Amino acid sequence: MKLVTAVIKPHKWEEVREALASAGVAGMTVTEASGYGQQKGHTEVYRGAEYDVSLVPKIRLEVVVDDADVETVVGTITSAAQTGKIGDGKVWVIPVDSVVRVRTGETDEAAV
Amino acid sequence: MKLVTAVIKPHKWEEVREALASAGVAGMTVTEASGYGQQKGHTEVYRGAEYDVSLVPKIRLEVVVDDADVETVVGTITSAAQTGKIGDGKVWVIPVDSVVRVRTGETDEAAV
Amino acid sequence: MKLVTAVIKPHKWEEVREALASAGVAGMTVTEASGYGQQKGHTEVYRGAEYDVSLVPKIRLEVVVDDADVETVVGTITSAAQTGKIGDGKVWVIPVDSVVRVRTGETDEAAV
Amino acid sequence: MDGYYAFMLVATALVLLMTVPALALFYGGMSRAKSVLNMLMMSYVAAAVVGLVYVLWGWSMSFSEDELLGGLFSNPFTHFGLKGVEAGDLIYVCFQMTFAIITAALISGAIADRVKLSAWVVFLPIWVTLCYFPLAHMVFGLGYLHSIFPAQDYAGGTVVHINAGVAGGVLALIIGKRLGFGREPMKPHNLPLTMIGAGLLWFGWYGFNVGSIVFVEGDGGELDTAQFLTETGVTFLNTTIATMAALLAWLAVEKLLHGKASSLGAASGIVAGLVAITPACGAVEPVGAIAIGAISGAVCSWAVGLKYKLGFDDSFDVVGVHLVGGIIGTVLIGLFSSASAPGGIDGLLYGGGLGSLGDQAGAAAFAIVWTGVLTALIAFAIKYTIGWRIDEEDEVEGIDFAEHGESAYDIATNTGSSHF
Amino acid sequence: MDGYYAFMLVATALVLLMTVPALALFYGGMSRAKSVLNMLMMSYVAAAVVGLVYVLWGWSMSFSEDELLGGLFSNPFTHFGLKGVEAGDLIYVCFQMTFAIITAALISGAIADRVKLSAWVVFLPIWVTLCYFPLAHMVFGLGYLHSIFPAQDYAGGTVVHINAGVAGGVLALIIGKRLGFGREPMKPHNLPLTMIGAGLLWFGWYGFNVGSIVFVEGDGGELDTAQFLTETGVTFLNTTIATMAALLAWLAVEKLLHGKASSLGAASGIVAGLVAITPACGAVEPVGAIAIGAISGAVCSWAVGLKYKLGFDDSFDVVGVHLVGGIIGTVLIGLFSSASAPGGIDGLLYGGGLGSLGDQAGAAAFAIVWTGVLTALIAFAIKYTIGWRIDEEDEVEGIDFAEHGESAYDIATNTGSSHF
Amino acid sequence: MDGYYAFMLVATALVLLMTVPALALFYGGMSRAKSVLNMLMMSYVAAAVVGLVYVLWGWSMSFSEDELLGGLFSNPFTHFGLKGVEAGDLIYVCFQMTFAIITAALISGAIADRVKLSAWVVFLPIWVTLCYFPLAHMVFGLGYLHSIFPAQDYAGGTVVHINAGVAGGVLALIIGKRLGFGREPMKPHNLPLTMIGAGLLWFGWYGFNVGSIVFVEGDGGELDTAQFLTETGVTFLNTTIATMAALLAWLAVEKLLHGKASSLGAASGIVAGLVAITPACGAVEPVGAIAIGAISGAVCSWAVGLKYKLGFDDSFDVVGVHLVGGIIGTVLIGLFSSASAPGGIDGLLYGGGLGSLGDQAGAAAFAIVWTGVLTALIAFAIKYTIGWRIDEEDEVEGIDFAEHGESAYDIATNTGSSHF
Ligand SMILES: Nc1ncnc2c1ncn2[C@@H]1O[C@H](COP(=O)(O)OP(=O)(O)O)[C@@H](O)[C@H]1O
Ligand SMILES: Nc1ncnc2c1ncn2[C@@H]1O[C@H](COP(=O)(O)OP(=O)(O)O)[C@@H](O)[C@H]1O
Ligand SMILES: Nc1ncnc2c1ncn2[C@@H]1O[C@H](COP(=O)(O)OP(=O)(O)O)[C@@H](O)[C@H]1O
Repeated sequence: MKLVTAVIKPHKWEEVREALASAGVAGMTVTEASGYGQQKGHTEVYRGAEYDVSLVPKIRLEVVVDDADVETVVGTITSAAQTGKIGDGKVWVIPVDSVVRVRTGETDEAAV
Repeated sequence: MKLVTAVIKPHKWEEVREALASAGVAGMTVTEASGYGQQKGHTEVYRGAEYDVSLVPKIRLEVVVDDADVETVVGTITSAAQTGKIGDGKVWVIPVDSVVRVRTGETDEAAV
Repeated sequence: MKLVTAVIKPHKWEEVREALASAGVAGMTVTEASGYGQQKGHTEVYRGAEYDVSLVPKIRLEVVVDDADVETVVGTITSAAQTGKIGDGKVWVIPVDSVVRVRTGETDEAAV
Repeated sequence: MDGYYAFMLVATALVLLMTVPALALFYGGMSRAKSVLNMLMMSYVAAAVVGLVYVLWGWSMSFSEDELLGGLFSNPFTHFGLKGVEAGDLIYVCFQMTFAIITAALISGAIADRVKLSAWVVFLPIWVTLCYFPLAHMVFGLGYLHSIFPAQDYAGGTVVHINAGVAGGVLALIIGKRLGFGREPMKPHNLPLTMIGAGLLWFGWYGFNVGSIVFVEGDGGELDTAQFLTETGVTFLNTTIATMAALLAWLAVEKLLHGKASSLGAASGIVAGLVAITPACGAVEPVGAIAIGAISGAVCSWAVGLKYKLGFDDSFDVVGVHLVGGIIGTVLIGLFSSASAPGGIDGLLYGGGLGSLGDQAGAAAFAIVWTGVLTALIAFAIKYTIGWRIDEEDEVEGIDFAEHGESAYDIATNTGSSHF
Repeated sequence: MDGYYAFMLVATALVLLMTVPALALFYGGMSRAKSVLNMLMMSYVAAAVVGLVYVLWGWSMSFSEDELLGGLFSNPFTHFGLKGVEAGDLIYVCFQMTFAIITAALISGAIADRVKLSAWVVFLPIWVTLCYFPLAHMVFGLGYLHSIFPAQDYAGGTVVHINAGVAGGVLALIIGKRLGFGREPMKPHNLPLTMIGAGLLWFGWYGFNVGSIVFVEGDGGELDTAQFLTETGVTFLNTTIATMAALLAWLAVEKLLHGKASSLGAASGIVAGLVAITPACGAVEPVGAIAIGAISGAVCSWAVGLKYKLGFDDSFDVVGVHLVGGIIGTVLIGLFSSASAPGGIDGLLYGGGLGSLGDQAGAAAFAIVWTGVLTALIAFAIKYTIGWRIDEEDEVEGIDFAEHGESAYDIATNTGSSHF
Repeated sequence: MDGYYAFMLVATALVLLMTVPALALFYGGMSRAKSVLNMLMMSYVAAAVVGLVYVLWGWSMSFSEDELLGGLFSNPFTHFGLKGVEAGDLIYVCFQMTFAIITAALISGAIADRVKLSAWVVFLPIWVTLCYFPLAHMVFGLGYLHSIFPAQDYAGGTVVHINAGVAGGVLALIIGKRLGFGREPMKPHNLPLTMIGAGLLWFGWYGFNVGSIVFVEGDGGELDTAQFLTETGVTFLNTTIATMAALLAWLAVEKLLHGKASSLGAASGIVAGLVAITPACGAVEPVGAIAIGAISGAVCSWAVGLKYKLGFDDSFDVVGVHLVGGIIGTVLIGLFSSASAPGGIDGLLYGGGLGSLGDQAGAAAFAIVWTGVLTALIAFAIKYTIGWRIDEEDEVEGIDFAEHGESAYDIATNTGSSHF
């Protein structure tokens, strides 16, 4: 089992979700995140004080997948999230020892 | 060391926290997350426009544990978070190379 | 490749960001999190009802780095985030199989 | 006297503002994020339903000249739909309407997060018909209750606050607790909203209390003008300083009992003070106003903790604030009332003996029993027919989705999908 | 009559409150979190720009005695900068100014999230000059339109609501949709804000409608006092009950069509009712007010869904609520108007024949055409010169950063960096 | 004149609304999420403490007929607890009370996020006694200051704004900066809250300015009525257009200096305009009102940046807005005052010479020195006894927990645990 984590632009979330669903991914966990990187933030001004906001909003997805599906999933996310502009995000893959479905106690392949 | 990540229903958080405490887990990190899976979301209607909200609120826990404790911790979370209904969540385990306690610089077993 | 995850005190974020930038880390992903541990929370009182809030606000960073940089990065974070008081947080390192930069499709070292 | 009339136009709008949006916000901020919209809706819908009922038969039942059953209420059909009411009197109809509205809306705070909108819509017209209009007639319309206990109630201690407080308590008991009550945290989700609500309630309350002037001479001339100036000055001042004293007293008790003075305490103190001074604002001197405010703030601050001990879920303390504060204000008139105040007679502390105290207590007791019994009947009737509560799962997920198909906030990144 | 005058001071402040902050909040809550500040700013800036223009030439163009072009408008220079206006009349200037302000501000709801502040600032003075001041003259100032269609418009069904509704629709068409409209979710980000806005709009509307009294005798004495009492009583009551009926009707239709009654529906119903009763509040009996409110609530509830079918992005339904509601109120006067109401003549249902209906429909049609054509001209002129829209990327990132350099909320932990 | 009296009832409630909740919200939105409740509390508690003190000795010290020390103030015991005040005058007591309240509450904006509630509660009665009541007596009560510099101050440029501005600045200096000031980001956490506050402040300010009418004849008859109509018309209009001009001027300067016109700028501009026109609203013609508003908006927009250069932490710019705006308004009267305005004499630009300018500047300087010195004494006394500041760690964690045991928002999923 692998854990695919992807950080993408928020307005791409819907497309990624649909692409993953088409690719047969039935579940994932999503968190709101902020990204720091080459993509510039912006400047806010409040009564003469300028603030550089270096963080930009991102969506962070986690999908636990069978080893066999890793490439499809990474590929699907990458192409659905791509705009070609700086800040499109990253996808990384981590080995997973085991997975449990809380409801049933099923493990590993049966759990995702 | 292992990292146990659990995605659970929000109203089960308190029970899981207590169960983990009883099991001797002294620390964890919690984030608010949204889950996508078999559990249906709901439909919102605003002035004639219907929105399918496919994401449901979840609590995401991370606990770094000694290898020896993995099973207890996973088991404790699983049984405390279980309602038997769809959407109870997932628990997955990831290998950890090293851990540091920021305050003291202690590492690994001493750090959690 | 490794994934360094750090949980730190919110008001240390700015210092950690600067220290990492000086150490050559160009990107990271940040989420707001709540920590549970030795650091005591506080008690809130609403019309006679007392609530123990056991969670304290934390910032959670994820940085994907080359194997070679792991020690520097962990060290940089640890020293920048340290106040010496309980609750300074944890840093853990996880092995990463692969990374992709969504914009270009570049992988691994080239992607971070 | 067109100045008085101009003031009544504003006062009426102010009392409506107390419900929409002030009370709604006060309660809404105390609810959880997943049920704030339902809480707001209970006030907004109460305004609409009770308002229309008032025009149909509420005014007639409260104030028509045709008394029924020895003065328990008046004939609802005499001025049905306001027929026969003169245009120049419509503002008094509207003013009284807003009192009925806020009384009904106040009840909703006791049964937050768990009640079907349909049950609330059914409850409202029945409750105002059986509990509000009769009490309004008996107290403001000088009906039966006034004839047995000629108590003083300037702006509605019995009719509004005791009435709503009892009804809220009875409903909370019969409808039952929120799931997880006493176990899960149910803390206010947005205290600034509650503070806005408390501020606007205070503002609107000047319409409520000061607008409740009733003229003795009614000559439309010089005497009325004199009364307008002196009486409104007193009620305005008393309303103001009682509220201030209550705010500070609530905070002081909180500090003592829990070590901290909270903003929710300040907001609650404001309301506790306003509630207690409502019946008394025309009957007491400044020192009496401060005393009544301070006592109400202190006692209510302690009383809101009781529900945990008694184990019933009066969610936002309609009993602890409106019933307790209403009784305090109503009964303390018997002590602090002074003949030197425009609407007062001498109470116990001013040498007037126990007479006034007895009348005040009697009227309060009557209101409690009347509304207690009738509200219980209505509540059971609804419980065993259409039912009060939403599904358990809906309650856990949040009543806002379940009943209204909405979520209150979408402040962080937006991740829903849409189709039209 | 200094009571009447006192009321006008309050009424004027109330109508200003309707724009700043009520309307701003009503719209702001419906916008997305990344564009709420821009939405608020459109109202606040409209208040400032239109207010100053009104003092310069707006009052003169609307109400100076020196009519031009057969009564299309008055001479803007006669009272330029209010020269020659008596101090005792300044409150009427201010009162009318607040009407111009809210009309302009209403338009902003149709073009949320996408318009440059500079374009809005250029648009405002041109639009009020070409569309608002002439219509105000022709209707309130009894100019040309009144001479061909002597319609009844108590407080601004044509001048305010139809006017703003048409302008909003035209701008939405010419400026184009928000990026992602109909595909991305664009749900309200903060419904309690919208509910506060709706509540304060209702409160302020009593200034709007009840303050619109015009005296027949104008003798400053007894007859005026009598008129003040009776007429304001009727308009106050009608405003109140029409709004209540509209709220319930909107919810009923929603429940029918979508299965749920929403809080946004309640807020919208309030506005739909207030819009429709605006022209009619002095012309109908209570039953007419309830009917007009209920019809407006029901029809607008359905009409707001049309934009998705017609494929234009009137973001917060200025057409669906203000144009539709404005037409309903204006035209139904032809049916429900009654000579027994202070400002009414008998309409169709009261045996008055089709005359009134024709006048009402004619006036509505005239206003639609007048403003439709002129707004289109202004909109195209701006489109092809300075341009209306912000950059696409700015729109995705959020107009609040792009145009104002701000973000509305920083409620969770603060992670920005700063330098001064 | 009962119309005037009716207006005063409303005006008084409006000025109270300016503090609770308007100013509280205006400041609260600018604070950080972890300290918004404390910010709100400082206003709410100020209302209660100052209000009660006012009834006890404030009114007497400001306005009793028994002057002390050559007119520095009046005897606090003459009307202690309002003894001997006629019921018909109580509304003027309440009206003046609300001025004392808002002046004290204004100060809190300079010392946000770091002050113990207990220190604030101790500071309030001492400060109003030493700084507010004497200045109110010397200016409004025509005491000593008026005898040396007979300046014009219609509604409180010196007494309210300069007074609060100086006190805020002095406290900010003596109490010291917030931890992390100038390094950590301290941006507003909820700008819509600030916008609501600004909108309600504008609304309430009509009570403040227009209610400040003082009758020359005082005959209670025709002459007074005439004055009521003309004077309130002028002050209402001037208040309105100065505010509009200030809003636009603030935005223009912002756009010039920082490239963007912000919503916080609009909110701030509103307040800057209202502050400056406060002393001048009865003394100038429309063109003067627009000029004073525009100058105040522009200068304050620039002045709020100074604190970073001067390195002191006047958190929400009580100096930059109230002191600067108050001085601008007070001194510019010397230029723009016109005998054609109801309360005006000819200023420099109207051929009145330098006399008025000198009086205005003299009065401003006197107020600055008086309050500057006395506030410093009080501040040091508190600093070296009970101390002003909360623990450093509490300040980092957030004063809301530390002082009030609360957190403002719980909008996302609720994860606290509870016991009762
Ligand atoms: N080393 C890293 N570790 C974790 N997340 C990263 C890293 N570098 C970038 N990111 C995430 O990817 C996002 C996009 O990165 P950025 O450098 O802005 O653009 P791009 O990926 O197109 O080169 C960042 O906002 C951040 O969330
Ligand atoms: N493949 C996955 N990877 C990561 N998280 C998942 C995955 N599948 C499900 N989840 C998480 O688990 C939650 C519960 O899953 P769901 O399919 O709804 O019910 P169940 O686990 O009971 O079958 C989801 O809301 C999501 O947060
Ligand atoms: N076993 C753990 N797994 C994951 N996160 C942990 C663990 N223990 C502690 N943490 C995180 O580290 C933070 C600091 O831990 P705490 O025990 O309070 O202090 P310290 O690390 O200084 O001993 C916690 O708030 C939590 O977010």
